[in-house]
Amino acid sequence: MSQSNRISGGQIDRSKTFRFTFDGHTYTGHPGDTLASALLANGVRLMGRSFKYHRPRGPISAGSEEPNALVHLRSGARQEPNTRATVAELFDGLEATSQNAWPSLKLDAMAINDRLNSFFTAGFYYKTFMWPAAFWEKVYEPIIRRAAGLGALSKEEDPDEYDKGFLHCDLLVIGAGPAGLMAALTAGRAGARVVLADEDFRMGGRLNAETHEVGGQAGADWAAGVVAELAAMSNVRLMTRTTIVGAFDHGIYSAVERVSDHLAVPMAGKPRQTLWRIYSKRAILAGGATERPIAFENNDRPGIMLAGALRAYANRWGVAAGDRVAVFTNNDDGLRTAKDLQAKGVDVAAVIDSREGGDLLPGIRHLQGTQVIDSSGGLGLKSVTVRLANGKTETISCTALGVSGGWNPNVNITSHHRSRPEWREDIAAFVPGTGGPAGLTAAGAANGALSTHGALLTGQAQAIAALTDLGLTAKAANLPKAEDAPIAISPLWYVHEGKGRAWIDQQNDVTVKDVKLAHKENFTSVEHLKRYTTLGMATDQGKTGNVLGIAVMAELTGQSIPATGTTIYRPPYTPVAMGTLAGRSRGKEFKPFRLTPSHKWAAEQGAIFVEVGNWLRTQWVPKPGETTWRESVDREVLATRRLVGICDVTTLGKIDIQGTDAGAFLDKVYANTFSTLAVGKCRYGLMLREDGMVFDDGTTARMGEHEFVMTTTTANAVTVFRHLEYCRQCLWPDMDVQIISTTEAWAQFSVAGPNARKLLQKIVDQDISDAAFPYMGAGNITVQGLRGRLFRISFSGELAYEIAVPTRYGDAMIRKLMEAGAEFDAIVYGTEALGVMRIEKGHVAGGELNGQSTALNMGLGKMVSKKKDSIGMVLSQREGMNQPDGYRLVGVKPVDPKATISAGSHFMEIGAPVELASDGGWLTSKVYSPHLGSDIALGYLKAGDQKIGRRMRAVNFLTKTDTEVEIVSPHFFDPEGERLRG
Amino acid sequence: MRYSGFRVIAEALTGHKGWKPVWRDPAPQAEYDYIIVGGGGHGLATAYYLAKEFKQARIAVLEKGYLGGGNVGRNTTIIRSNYLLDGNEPFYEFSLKLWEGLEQDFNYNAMVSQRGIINLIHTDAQRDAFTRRGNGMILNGADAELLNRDQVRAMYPFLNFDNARFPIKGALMQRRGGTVRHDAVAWGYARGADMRGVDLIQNCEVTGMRIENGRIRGVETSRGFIGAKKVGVAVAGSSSKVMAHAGMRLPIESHVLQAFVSEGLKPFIAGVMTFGAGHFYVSQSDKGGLVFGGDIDGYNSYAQRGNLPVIEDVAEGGMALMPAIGRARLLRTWGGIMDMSMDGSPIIDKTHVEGLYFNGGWCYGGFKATPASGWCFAHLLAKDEPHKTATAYRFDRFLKGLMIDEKGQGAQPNLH
Amino acid sequence: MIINHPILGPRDAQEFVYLGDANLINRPDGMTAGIEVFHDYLYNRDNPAGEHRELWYHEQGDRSWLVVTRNTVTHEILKVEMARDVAKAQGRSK
Amino acid sequence: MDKAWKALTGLGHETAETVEIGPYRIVERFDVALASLAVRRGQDKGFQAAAKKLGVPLPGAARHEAGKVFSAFWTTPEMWLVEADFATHEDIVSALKPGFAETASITEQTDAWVRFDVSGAGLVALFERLTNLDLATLPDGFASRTVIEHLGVYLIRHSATLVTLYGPRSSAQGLLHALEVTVKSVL
Repeated sequence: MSQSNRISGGQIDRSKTFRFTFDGHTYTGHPGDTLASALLANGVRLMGRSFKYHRPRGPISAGSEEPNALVHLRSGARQEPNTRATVAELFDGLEATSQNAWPSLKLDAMAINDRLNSFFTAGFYYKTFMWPAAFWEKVYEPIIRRAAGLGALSKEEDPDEYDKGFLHCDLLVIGAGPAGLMAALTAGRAGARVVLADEDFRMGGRLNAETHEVGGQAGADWAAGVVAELAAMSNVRLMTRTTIVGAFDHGIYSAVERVSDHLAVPMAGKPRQTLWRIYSKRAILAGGATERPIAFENNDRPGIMLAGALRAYANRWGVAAGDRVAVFTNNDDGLRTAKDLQAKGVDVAAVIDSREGGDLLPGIRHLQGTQVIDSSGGLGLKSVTVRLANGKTETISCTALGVSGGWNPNVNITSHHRSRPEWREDIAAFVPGTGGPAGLTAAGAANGALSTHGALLTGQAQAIAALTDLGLTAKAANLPKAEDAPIAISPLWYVHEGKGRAWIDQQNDVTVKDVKLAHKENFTSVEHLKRYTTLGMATDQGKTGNVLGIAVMAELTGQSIPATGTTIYRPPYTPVAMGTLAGRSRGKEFKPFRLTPSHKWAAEQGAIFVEVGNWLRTQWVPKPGETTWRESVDREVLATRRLVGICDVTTLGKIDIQGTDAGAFLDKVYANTFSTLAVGKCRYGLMLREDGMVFDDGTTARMGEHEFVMTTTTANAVTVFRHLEYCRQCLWPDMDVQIISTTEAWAQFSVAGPNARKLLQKIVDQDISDAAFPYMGAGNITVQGLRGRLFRISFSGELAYEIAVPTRYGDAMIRKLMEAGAEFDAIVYGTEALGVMRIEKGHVAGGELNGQSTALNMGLGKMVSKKKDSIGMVLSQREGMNQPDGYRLVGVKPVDPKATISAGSHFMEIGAPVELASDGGWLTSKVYSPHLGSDIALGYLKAGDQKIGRRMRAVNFLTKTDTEVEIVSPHFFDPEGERLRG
Repeated sequence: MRYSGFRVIAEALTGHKGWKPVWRDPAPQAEYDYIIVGGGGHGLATAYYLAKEFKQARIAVLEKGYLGGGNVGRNTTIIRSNYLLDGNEPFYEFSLKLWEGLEQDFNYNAMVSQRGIINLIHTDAQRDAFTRRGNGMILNGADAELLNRDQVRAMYPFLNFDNARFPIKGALMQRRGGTVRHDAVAWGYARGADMRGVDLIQNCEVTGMRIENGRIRGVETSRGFIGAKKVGVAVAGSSSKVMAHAGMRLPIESHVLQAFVSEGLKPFIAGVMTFGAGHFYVSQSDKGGLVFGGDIDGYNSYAQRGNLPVIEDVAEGGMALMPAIGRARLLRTWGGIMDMSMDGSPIIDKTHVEGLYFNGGWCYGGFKATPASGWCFAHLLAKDEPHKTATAYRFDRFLKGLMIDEKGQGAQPNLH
Repeated sequence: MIINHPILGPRDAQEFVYLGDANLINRPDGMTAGIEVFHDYLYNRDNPAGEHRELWYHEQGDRSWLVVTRNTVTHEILKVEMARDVAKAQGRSK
Repeated sequence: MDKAWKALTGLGHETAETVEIGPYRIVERFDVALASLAVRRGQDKGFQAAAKKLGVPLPGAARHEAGKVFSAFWTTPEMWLVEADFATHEDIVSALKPGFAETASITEQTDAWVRFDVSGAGLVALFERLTNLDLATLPDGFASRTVIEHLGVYLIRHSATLVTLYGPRSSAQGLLHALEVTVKSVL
């Protein structure tokens, strides 16, 4: 069949024909169609299955509130689950399949749930599946999980790209219906910076779906004219296919622009969607209203839809949802559907109007004081049964029924800051309440002005008000003439007749019966109702069902609707793809890389790199013939200790600290004293947090009377700098101290080993003999004429220096060092060898600097000077941090040198039972020491300082190892430090 | 009324006429032996265990809103006992053991589902830290395993193994970890407490405390004065507000934590997973929604909503870890107010006011603690001494320097 | 959120790092104050539901520490000052 | 200085790179020397005088000011980054120190940063995808640090068609990549 339900008119381009498939069948449609309008045009009403009962379903709406017509759009890695057919823009070659049905949409085996519906009432699962206890995970839950869920992910990487951006404006207008267009026009003409966003691909809102005139022309044409005028203004930005999804603090809104979703695949380099953060001074919500159904028995059959949607399909898309239609309404707006469809030559069987009296529609069978009490039709509506005013019932055959229970203003975004909507009796609906996002007002139907004139009027008024706030003047132009009919609603929420189920939340299968059960069980608070029945928890956040559910509960409790309460909508307004929220930050671009000055050289050497924060550092540099990482690391360690090794240490934080109070400042931020440090010398510094725990450590050099260079650990470079600024600005604001980070300005290399001096002397222009440049010396030097810095410090325990040159020369420097070092067989060592050597020397690092340890724990207690005030000094003296049997840093080695131990193992006394009481502490870091020929480790051991020489066990339950170890001094290697002074 | 499969079937066949209210709506009495302030998970569990395990009577729970409307109704439903420090692990393991028998105990299916939790490892240092943690867990009678990269890959092949910024090197796994249907926990405890005579009083906000000669006499409420011999406060994010009525300043800040759920999806993730290189953790609910979260927003807040940067940050972590969720849609975001303590660990202790007891500082770890928190608080209220697994949760640990700082971040709540 | 920087004007809060209660400026003197005083200073908070003076650091901006007066219920920002000025006004010096 | 000292640009090459895509031109600048210049407490008078003498502009908050030899932009209260021609002022600190003596703290910053000059029509469309700064309304000569793709970057608007970025040198490649990808999504 080919578009058998396509009728005349509409805003589709009939000159072009698109071919598309749904569940493998090929259909045709036109540009301007949605998937839903095209399927309806082809006579397809069945588009999905409900969540719990797997009831056959068709679209009930023509917009983003759709709860039923959810499909898999596209296929393979681009498969999009739960996509609303009612907003999916048709393109040539579109591919869609049904979801949540097996083996097919027509014959869904899970529809058995519908037969068993009397067991599957609200919350039934809380009352059963409890015995036997073990059965939940093993039996019940797997079945439930398989049955639950709607669409499926492909489990393949999303091939599309996503973008993000920032927009700024005086006025953000949300929605481009009559109110939004009028607001944007008013503000645009006044010269304000305006962003007008609409989720639809065509601006105009309801005007595109109605036949009313505006200013003497068709509403849609008037809208097009306004859009054209706005498009010509440089101060107005028009954004179609853009949904404002969230309202955040201080006028920031998030918006999703569907850049490429109307194409088969995005154009090269273009994102699929863009997340915009819109910074607005003022905003107007003109998001219109959403029609709500009336609940009656079997009100969920394909073909039964909202009256406004039935009308929209006819007017905007030239589609008659059925060959014979009827309308069920409790207000005048519903009557429009009958009029419009009849005018388009569609057979209108009857208008079932629950209200008494009033004018009868001419030329249409207008039944007043009547209600629909049931419907028939397995996979699609065949007829409705009506209770007539005279008490008789009548069955009216029809394939489409338009239902109108009134209109709910789209207050969603006004409640994103948890402001509660307020009830308005005259339109029987909630309107935006007070306390919404600052700077946001609502206009048009979103604010309860349901007529076109009301929309134009309030749109203009709100724009003028917003601009006045901003000190801009906007003129009130003459409004175009438009209908101003009241909705004349007399509320009917659900039809009381009938024993069957009457749906409120169609996707989650919440029926009037469920609300009654919730009431019976005292889940009467609206929040309890929602959580117990899952009302409003579906992908539409209850846009069509919530108010209905509240109204039913109100009837049951005898309270008014406002007294019963409201649930507030939460961001996002419509669901947002995770990819869009992540933007470009995925894969390797999740976080930026930081490369060291010697990276290029190291890569040439085939170095293995390791992530250290955002840095990539050389982990080790394999030599030909080396088959395991251990071989390489052992060689690097031994070569460094025997000859000389070079390591890029640029990643360590470097902070220049200058000013006449620099020394006094360092005395405040370091636990030990620096004001006494001589110019040209450096000193190891220990930095505490105010709570007395060790924060960071490093060597700091005095380059001049008022000039220091501080080194931090790689990990804390940023936080230490932040802390110094805090101390400088907040705690001691009058100190003459200026600080700036120089971490990246200098390429710094450690040159360590017996030949370190010989090597460096070849390229350093000054005399660096032990006499001229003693241990812990520091100074500005030149390297073959290039300005540099030299520090005689050692992390490895060898005679060692750190030499720095401007970063751009770092690559040249590493090549020079290797060249100059050739005669000493100099090698480059990476972070692994660095780790081995620092543990051999018992220097604390990551595993020990864990933010939970005191100076005392690390054996550095004496460094905390009590003679001066410094951060952390006072609280480091608390009793709990000074217990004699507290943790102390110790060295550990296996009694059997061939045995392996692992970091994270816990200490236990030999023979002690394996239980918490025996827990003596843990191994913090472990390496293999080629020098000692065995594993060695550092650890925190209770009263460790009193247990040196003791034998214990290192137990690791995770690897099932239990190794006898000896507790030794953490200084495994050259404890007297002769080598580094050599 | 006892719930069972047979009851459900019987009611189904008779039109569900027999169901009774899950709890009463009693008017407050003039005086109680125990008033629990806060009808969230911890308050309801406290009342339940006070009545059931400690055989106490004349108990009321005062809730300013509706039962279970606090963080127990707005969290990511994870249960686990994979803590590092001795002050915490015994308590959380006690809690996990209570979870394991909870449904039979209170005759309500809270869907306790032990599908396993893994903490991904991305660096050798992380593996060392998790090894220390895993061993500590086992010493405390919990379960822990170290998984290698291949084991993780076998479990979740769609994680980013081939193009990751921070490679997945393994994981610490606790198989007994999992999720629970959060609302059902509140309702199960409420129903169980109500059945045992506890008065659950909703829409009753505490506006003051009557303290005479250093002793609590009762509380002023929006529904009038209610006398009490003992008052236990368990109000999470509102801790500072309520305890201010007793003139107390707490080592607690209130912060907003956002949580997220996607549209319903067919089974994708079996268990719970945390991403060690980004701010992201995720599980999938029985209904099919991916439930996930990340960091707190980071500023003091009493607004149950957050801002966009954290939402983006969490999504970035999610996409970096699972590039296959790009086309899954975020359905809802919401915020809860966390009682962030100064060391990231809770307080269950007496106060300087005789008869006034405090339970708070749960940060964003309160849900998993619900059963043990209720049990231990009931123990303290009934016996005036701390339960053996909660002895470290004292106010004075900060004065004595005995902090329980799992993250090693010091006295900065927004970093815990 | 948007913080109206006294020098730079409105800036996105994403550029800032949050520390906490601005009372942290009033650090006791370690040579005279003891553990109890420091304990109260570092650990106890008013944590008000309402106006809160708090420290923000413009890390991705001009590195200024700011004292922001913000309502913790509505998130409305009522006042923004340079922390250094506040500290000096409160008598802090060297 | 020894000729053997071969310098590498932030992008890791011996010569600076230029990327041209559509109307946009991204030029890596390798010829600018940078130093931070901070006034010492209570030295404002002498500091101002020295700056005047040396011809170092001291623009106000969030401003960049070009001078004959030295240009400068404000970074934080009482501190500026001073720019000069690298060829003639490689050792920019030595060039400034004598003049300022003890009135200022001066630190070499040349290689802490990678500089990209981004030019072309339609910079607003490009930068609205990169930074929350409202480039369209920023005045010429605006200079401020902000965040671009997780990186702290100084952005200087010289004109509607020329913007300078100073980003962390170690992430030079990442910053350029972000610029290129964004340009493509704008085109």
